[in-house]
Amino acid sequence: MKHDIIAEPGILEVSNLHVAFGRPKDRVSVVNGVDFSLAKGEVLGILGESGSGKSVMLRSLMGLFPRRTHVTGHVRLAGQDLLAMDKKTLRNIRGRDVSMIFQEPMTSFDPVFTVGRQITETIRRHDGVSEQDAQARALELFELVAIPSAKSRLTNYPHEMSGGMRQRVMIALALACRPKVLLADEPTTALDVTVQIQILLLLRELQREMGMSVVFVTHDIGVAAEVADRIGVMYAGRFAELAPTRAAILTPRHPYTRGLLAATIHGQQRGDHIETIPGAPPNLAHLPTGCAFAPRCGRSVAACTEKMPEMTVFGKTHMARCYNPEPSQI
Amino acid sequence: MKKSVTGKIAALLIGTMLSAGTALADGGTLRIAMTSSDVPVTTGMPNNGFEGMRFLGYPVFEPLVDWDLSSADKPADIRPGLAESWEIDPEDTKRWIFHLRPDVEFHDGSAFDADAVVWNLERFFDETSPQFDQAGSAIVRGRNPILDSWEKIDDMTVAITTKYPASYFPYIMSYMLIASPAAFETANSDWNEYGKAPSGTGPFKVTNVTPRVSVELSRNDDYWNPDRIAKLDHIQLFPMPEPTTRLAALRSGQVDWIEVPPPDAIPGLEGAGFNVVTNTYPHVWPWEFDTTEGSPFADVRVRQAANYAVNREGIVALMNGTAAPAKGFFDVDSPLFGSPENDYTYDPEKARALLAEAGYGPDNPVHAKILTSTSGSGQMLPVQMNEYLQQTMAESGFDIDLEMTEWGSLLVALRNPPGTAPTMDADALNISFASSDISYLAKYFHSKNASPVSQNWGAFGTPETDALLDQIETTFDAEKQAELTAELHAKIVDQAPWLFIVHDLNPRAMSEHVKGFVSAQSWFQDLTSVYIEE
Amino acid sequence: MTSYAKDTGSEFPSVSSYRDLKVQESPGYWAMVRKRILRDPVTLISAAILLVIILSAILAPVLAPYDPYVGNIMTRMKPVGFEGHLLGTDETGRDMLSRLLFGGRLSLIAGVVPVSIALLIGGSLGITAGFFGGLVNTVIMRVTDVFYAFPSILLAIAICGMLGTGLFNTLLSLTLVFIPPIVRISESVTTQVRNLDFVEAARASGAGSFALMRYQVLPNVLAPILVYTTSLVSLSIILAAGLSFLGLGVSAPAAEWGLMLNSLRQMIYIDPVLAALPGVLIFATSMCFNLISDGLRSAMDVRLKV
Amino acid sequence: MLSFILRRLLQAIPILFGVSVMVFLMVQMIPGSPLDLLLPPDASPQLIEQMKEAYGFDKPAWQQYLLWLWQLLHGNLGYSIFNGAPVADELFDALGNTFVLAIPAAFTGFGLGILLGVSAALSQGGPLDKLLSAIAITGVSLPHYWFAIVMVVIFSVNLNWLPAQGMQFTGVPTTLAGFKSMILPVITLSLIPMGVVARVVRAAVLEVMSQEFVNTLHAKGLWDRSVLLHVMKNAAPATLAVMGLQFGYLLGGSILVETVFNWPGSGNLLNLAIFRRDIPVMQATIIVLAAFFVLLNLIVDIAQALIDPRIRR
Amino acid sequence: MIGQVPTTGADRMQRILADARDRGGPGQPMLILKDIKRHFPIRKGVMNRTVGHVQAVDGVSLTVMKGEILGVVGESGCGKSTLSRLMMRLVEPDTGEMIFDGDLVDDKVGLTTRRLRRQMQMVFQDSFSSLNPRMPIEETIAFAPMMNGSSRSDAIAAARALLDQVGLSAAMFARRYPHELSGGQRQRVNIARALAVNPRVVILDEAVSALDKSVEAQVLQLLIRLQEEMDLTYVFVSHDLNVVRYISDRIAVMYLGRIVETGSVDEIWDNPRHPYTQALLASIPSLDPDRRTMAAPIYGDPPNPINPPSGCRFRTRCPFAETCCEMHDPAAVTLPGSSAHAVSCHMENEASGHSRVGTNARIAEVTQ
Repeated sequence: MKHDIIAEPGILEVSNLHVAFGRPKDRVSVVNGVDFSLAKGEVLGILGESGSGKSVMLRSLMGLFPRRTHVTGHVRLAGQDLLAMDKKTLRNIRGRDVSMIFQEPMTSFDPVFTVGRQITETIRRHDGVSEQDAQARALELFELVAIPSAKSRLTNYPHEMSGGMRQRVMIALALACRPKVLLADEPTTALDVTVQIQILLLLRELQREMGMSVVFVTHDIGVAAEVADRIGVMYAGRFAELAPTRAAILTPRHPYTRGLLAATIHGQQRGDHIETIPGAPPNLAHLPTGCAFAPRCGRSVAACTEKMPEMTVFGKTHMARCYNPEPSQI
Repeated sequence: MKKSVTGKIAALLIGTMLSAGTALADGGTLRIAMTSSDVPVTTGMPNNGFEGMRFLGYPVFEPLVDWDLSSADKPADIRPGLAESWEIDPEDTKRWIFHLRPDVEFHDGSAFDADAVVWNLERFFDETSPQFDQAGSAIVRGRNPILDSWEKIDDMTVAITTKYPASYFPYIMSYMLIASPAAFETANSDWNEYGKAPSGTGPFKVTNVTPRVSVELSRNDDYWNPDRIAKLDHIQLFPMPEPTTRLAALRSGQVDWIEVPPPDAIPGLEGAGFNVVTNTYPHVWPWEFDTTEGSPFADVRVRQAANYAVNREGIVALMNGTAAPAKGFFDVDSPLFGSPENDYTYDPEKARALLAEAGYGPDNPVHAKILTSTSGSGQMLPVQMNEYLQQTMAESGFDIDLEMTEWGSLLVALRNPPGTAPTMDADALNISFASSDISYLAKYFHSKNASPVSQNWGAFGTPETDALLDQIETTFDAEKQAELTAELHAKIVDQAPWLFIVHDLNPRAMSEHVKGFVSAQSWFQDLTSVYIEE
Repeated sequence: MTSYAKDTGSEFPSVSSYRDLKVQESPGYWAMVRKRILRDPVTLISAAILLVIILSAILAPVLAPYDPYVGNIMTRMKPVGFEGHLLGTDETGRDMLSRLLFGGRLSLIAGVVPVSIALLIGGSLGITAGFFGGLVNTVIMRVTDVFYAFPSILLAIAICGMLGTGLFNTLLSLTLVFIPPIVRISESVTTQVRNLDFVEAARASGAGSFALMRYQVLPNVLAPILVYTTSLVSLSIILAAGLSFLGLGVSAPAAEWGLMLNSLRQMIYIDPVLAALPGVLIFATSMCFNLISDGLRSAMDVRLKV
Repeated sequence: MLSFILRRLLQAIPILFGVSVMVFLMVQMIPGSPLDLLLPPDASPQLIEQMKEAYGFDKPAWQQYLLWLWQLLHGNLGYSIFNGAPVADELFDALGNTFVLAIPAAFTGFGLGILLGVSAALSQGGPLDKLLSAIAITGVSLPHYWFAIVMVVIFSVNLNWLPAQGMQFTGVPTTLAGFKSMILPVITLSLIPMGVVARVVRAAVLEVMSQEFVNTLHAKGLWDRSVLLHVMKNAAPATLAVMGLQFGYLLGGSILVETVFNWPGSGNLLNLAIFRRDIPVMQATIIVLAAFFVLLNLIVDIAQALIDPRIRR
Repeated sequence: MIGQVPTTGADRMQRILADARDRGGPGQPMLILKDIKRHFPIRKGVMNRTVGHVQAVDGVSLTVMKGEILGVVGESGCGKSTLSRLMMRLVEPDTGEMIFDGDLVDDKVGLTTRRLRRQMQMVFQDSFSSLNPRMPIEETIAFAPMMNGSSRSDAIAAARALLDQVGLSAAMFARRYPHELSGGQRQRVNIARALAVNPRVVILDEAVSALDKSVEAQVLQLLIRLQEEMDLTYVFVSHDLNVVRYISDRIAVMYLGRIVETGSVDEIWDNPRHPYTQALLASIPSLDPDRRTMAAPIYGDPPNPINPPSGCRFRTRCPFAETCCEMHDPAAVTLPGSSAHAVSCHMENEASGHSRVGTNARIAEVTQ
């Protein structure tokens, strides 16, 4: 699908991405046609509930799939299709041009190697420098992400660090080879609120300094609002809405986005009315025909249950997949 | 140059390979696989029963009274050993005088004399002596319970006194071997040390002992009897308790000689060019009946019936001809067999008739439990043989229950009277015995030797047989003694205190390279005549 | 997913009206396990073979053409296919087929009985230790450690060698051998389960220790313990046969595969096929138990999280 | 780390104590007197009493135990009833012979097992996985003593390539004949460890590969071999644990294989001792093997802690 | 009780007091915790000696009024989960006492644990692990009543009724197993399970934290409805300030095993006095792309509870920390004018010697 919202091709172009798991007979489609383009220096926040396919989508941008995964579509990084490239080239790109931050900093590190070693091995893998140089770089990175007494921290094992520190190390690791694109998979979800804000600010700052493009997956609208330039709302493996952050939060057009915003408890007080979305997210193994949100949607029309609506463009940069969008409101 | 080195190495390797497959040809080394589970003790009083005596007793050490093993045609008898002659003190029928052989040296070069004999007697019979040997003593005393005291008469004469007169005392003395006192001192008065470099007077010397693996014997070139200087350079002895292992070792050329090949393998061995040697020897494989009250075998008719119920030919077939039917304690051809009334042929009808007389019938079979071991010295193939007996005796009205235990437990059972716990309620024990001389008759059949005193386990005894035995013990005239023995034996056959089944034919298999072996009718064998011919 | 609508309503029928409510049944865990096993050909085939072996052992008196303890010395050691003896005869002329059929009984008993008793004892001890923790745990586990300090075969041989031969002693020694590993595995899974919130929640409901163990812990630890235990059956069969092989297990003339293997060993040069038969059966049976254990393991390892 | 090692050592002491009590109790269960076999069948009661006294069997059990333990702690394993030899000499000879088999068998079994397990895990679900898993399960299901006999028939008797039995050397093999005599026993012994290790390694590698950090490793662009290194190091503690147990079984369980091959090892010695009711040898063999097993587990614990820092506590 | 229509405050109190189990009357708080402490030992070293303690809960005093919802908020590791378990007596306190509606909770002289648990129940965070995976959910719900003497048929019928009441159709769901339910549905089952013994107090330990946003709101509304209908008292433990604000009447802020500030929702929100409370509030993402957070209010992670800082535990991260904070534990000070607002900070205590006493220092001033 072509869209003319971003004129020049972005650093990362994703088109018609489908991901399904399992053997052909009991295949579960998790990502059902995702298209987007990420501009240089842009932060795209991807918002979705559990099971919306946001994490799988993010990982497929790096070609990280479990066994028996069926993938179609294109993921182009600076024009090269990651999904079509041979293993060796892909590995050269991973960790160097594209890198990733995971949700659980505890389980994302190999527990039996020191964090320093886990960073230097990446540096050496991609830059082929000596262990000594790699260590010096690791130390710089530690200082960059503001880890106190960085030098001694390099020899720590992951379990010897606090959650916030581990996530800082994770960021240092991701930035080790100055990637063009950073993929962040709920990097602050496991953190306390006082630590979360530190990490968000750190990411924001480093992103600006390094001019990186970031895809930031989260289920927390507040977090997305803090970091993203643009927000894509995913539902059942597709983008329901894709819009600049301000528009997405203030004038959502898709009923799901609006419902999500309304149901998010943020600043409401006892007695305030909260509008909730009825029901639960759909079972990916048995998706309804038509719009996957239709069964829970208060605005659904007859067409909704028949055919999946196409992305509709509202204004210049605002897109939603809906036959009966919310009225634009200020 | 380089090439020749490689060549040498290759030759060396090939040489080693060959040596693994065949014997070291020069001079001749005989490699024997024994049935024992361990290397018998090498201190001059080997354990592991008569197999130990066979290979680590007589070839290395000698008794005062030795066995003549030179003939395959007649039962082996005693001959002068380290004693040139012996006689009874005319004044005391309990006192025996031994005249020692002069000019005999131990392997260590020390001289053999009366002091050495006394020293060895003290080794076994005097707990206070420094050379007292607990383990050896148990074995010697078990075989020689009647020795009472000794005295050195002069350097070449020793007198030994028994507890009661026993005409067969010289036979008993054949089981006590003489070891070098000097070597004991060299070994720091420690029998374990002694075992590593023992010293006897025999035609072979022990040159290497690897516990549980092997013993190497080498020819004693200075042996006192030039006629019996060994032809072999070396003998290597390997313990191999598993028959299959022995068979595999022989067939794959690891050894030249195995004891007791599995009978079923004999045709195959012969087909493959191995020699299987068998000969009769004084061995009997019986059931010892419990003749006490409460046992079905208390009734002589039942005992006789059992003897008629056994298909001895069948067992011989089962053993592939490595056994001979036994109709008594001695072989039928022995002059000591006598002329009993009963000739125990396979006669189920007669057996049934006898049982009917005793009050048993087809609906009322004789229930009896037999205790035996799964293996053991001289036990032949106890499991299969007993299972076969169980099968065939059923025809005649015996309902036999087999209890299998291991060798050790069976020996324990033998030592305990019927009805006690170790005997596991058995009505008969199946355990094989030596029948090489008349000393055994008293042990097995005199009521004074009923268990737990000695090996008359079933407490058999009749006034007649007891009286005959007493008479034999005090009869020193050989002819008279033989006459009485034959009379006694006939009575014993008729009384059937045992189920006489078979005599072992002592099969041993050897490769075609083994020459010069004369299979004596004995538990023991002379290895001096043997040689290896490639 | 229509449950949401109820959230706003507040009128509910009275409790008593729920007594006869028609409720949709749901397949439980074991039903799922069954379903998964039925889709696993390897496990099904192993189970079928094992069933044949078990049935033929049970029905041995009916199936066996001859008395396994009576033979004819004239027709001894006949090869497989010998007239009248489908699988030949053994060294005293007994019918091999009959002996193998009967032999399955003792071998299966030797495989199943010690493991079952050990499961009962070891499972109870392990679950108790895991559930109560503290001193109870310390005492049970330290004693188990001592038993665990012996390699299993060594322990079995030592016990059997000391107690003497016979089926009972074999079963006893193998039982003792299998108790410690079962205690360990039970203790560890119980400790895991005990610390789960649902046990806490049930404890908070005022349930006593016994009820907690019976209703909350046991159903959740049974599957892993069972899986582990089935894998021990194979080991038990091999060990029992090994003991007989050494002459420390059941004794002749019993028809038992290990013992038959031992007594037929001498025939391996004469008729290797015949001599190999009991070994093949030991192997097949133990293989079946192992495969079934593996099948159970994967069938029971349901990642229940959605 | 040092404190960890010390603590583990201290923990081993009560276990060893328990082991000694158990061994003693087991030996006490033996029916009949241990001297029965040694004494001649017609031994007099006096002789029996005298022997009992000489061997200390006339004392109450607890005194016998304490005496034995005291001797044990002084490194005195006692003297064989059967041949009066110091048990230690014979036992350490025998252990040496067992080690000569167990160590190569461990290398073979563990090496093959790891290779099989890793290869199977890497091709999980595929035909190679099925094949390798089948080999592994065969390894654990085969009665290895039977397998040994089959091997002897083939390689010794029919082909005459390898010796059927016996240890063709003392100490360590230096000749070709020596090596050849080891081949069949080593292969037989390595069968079970191969199977068990393969299965454990496969499971452990799969478990590790399912962990999130493996994604990180891939995301870093590491080569497969580097990822495998990480996976292996993580799977190592579980593998080590089972290898420790299996090595113990190789020592203790060699009895069957040693019987088939007539190998003068510790299993053979124990079998003999049982056969002869030679209590000092039995006790010593069992307790030394058990102590070795405890030590082995200790080493495994320490090795695990060295590999995985989380265990050091 | 089932089927009653929610009513207003005064009526509610009337009904709470009408409960036959009420003993203390209107003035008696439902639950009083007095200086409760619970330390978990850490064993280490050669002799496995205790070398330290995790000071999970270190001297907490708290009052829960009848019919109110008390929110307990804090970061992970602050001891709030241990506090919940202490209240349920799933964990025994080392020291301190707990008074339930006027009765001392003590197995020997007062209210027994068993009787306490009939009046107080708990909902755990992990909806999955708090349900027995091998039991149909109706049996899980009926378990507690059955253990307390109900017949099986009564308990099952009541369980089904409860299922309907928490919004799960009994006819559809009663026989289902936990794995067949979604997270929100499971949490409803957990709530039904807690309500099955007809408790007066329910402790909700992070009860909605693991749920998706759209489901979280549903469950929160359900909780509020049930609280009103069944006249319950809640202790709502959570790390999510937004949620705590939404549901609670009063809030207690915990930091490293201690309560640092308590007060009504409005007091806490509008006038947070403890620097930690301020930091917490300032850390909430704004949800307004135009007013993004520009600086983190405090730096670093909470310290390890094994060796907490001396004196005021927050001092290591507090921009206002001075020597007195290191030397002394701050006592709880009730703010003048608002009887319910108490703060444990030296800056509120005239006698502390802190240089900023009475300045009403705001953390935002330092960080901006």
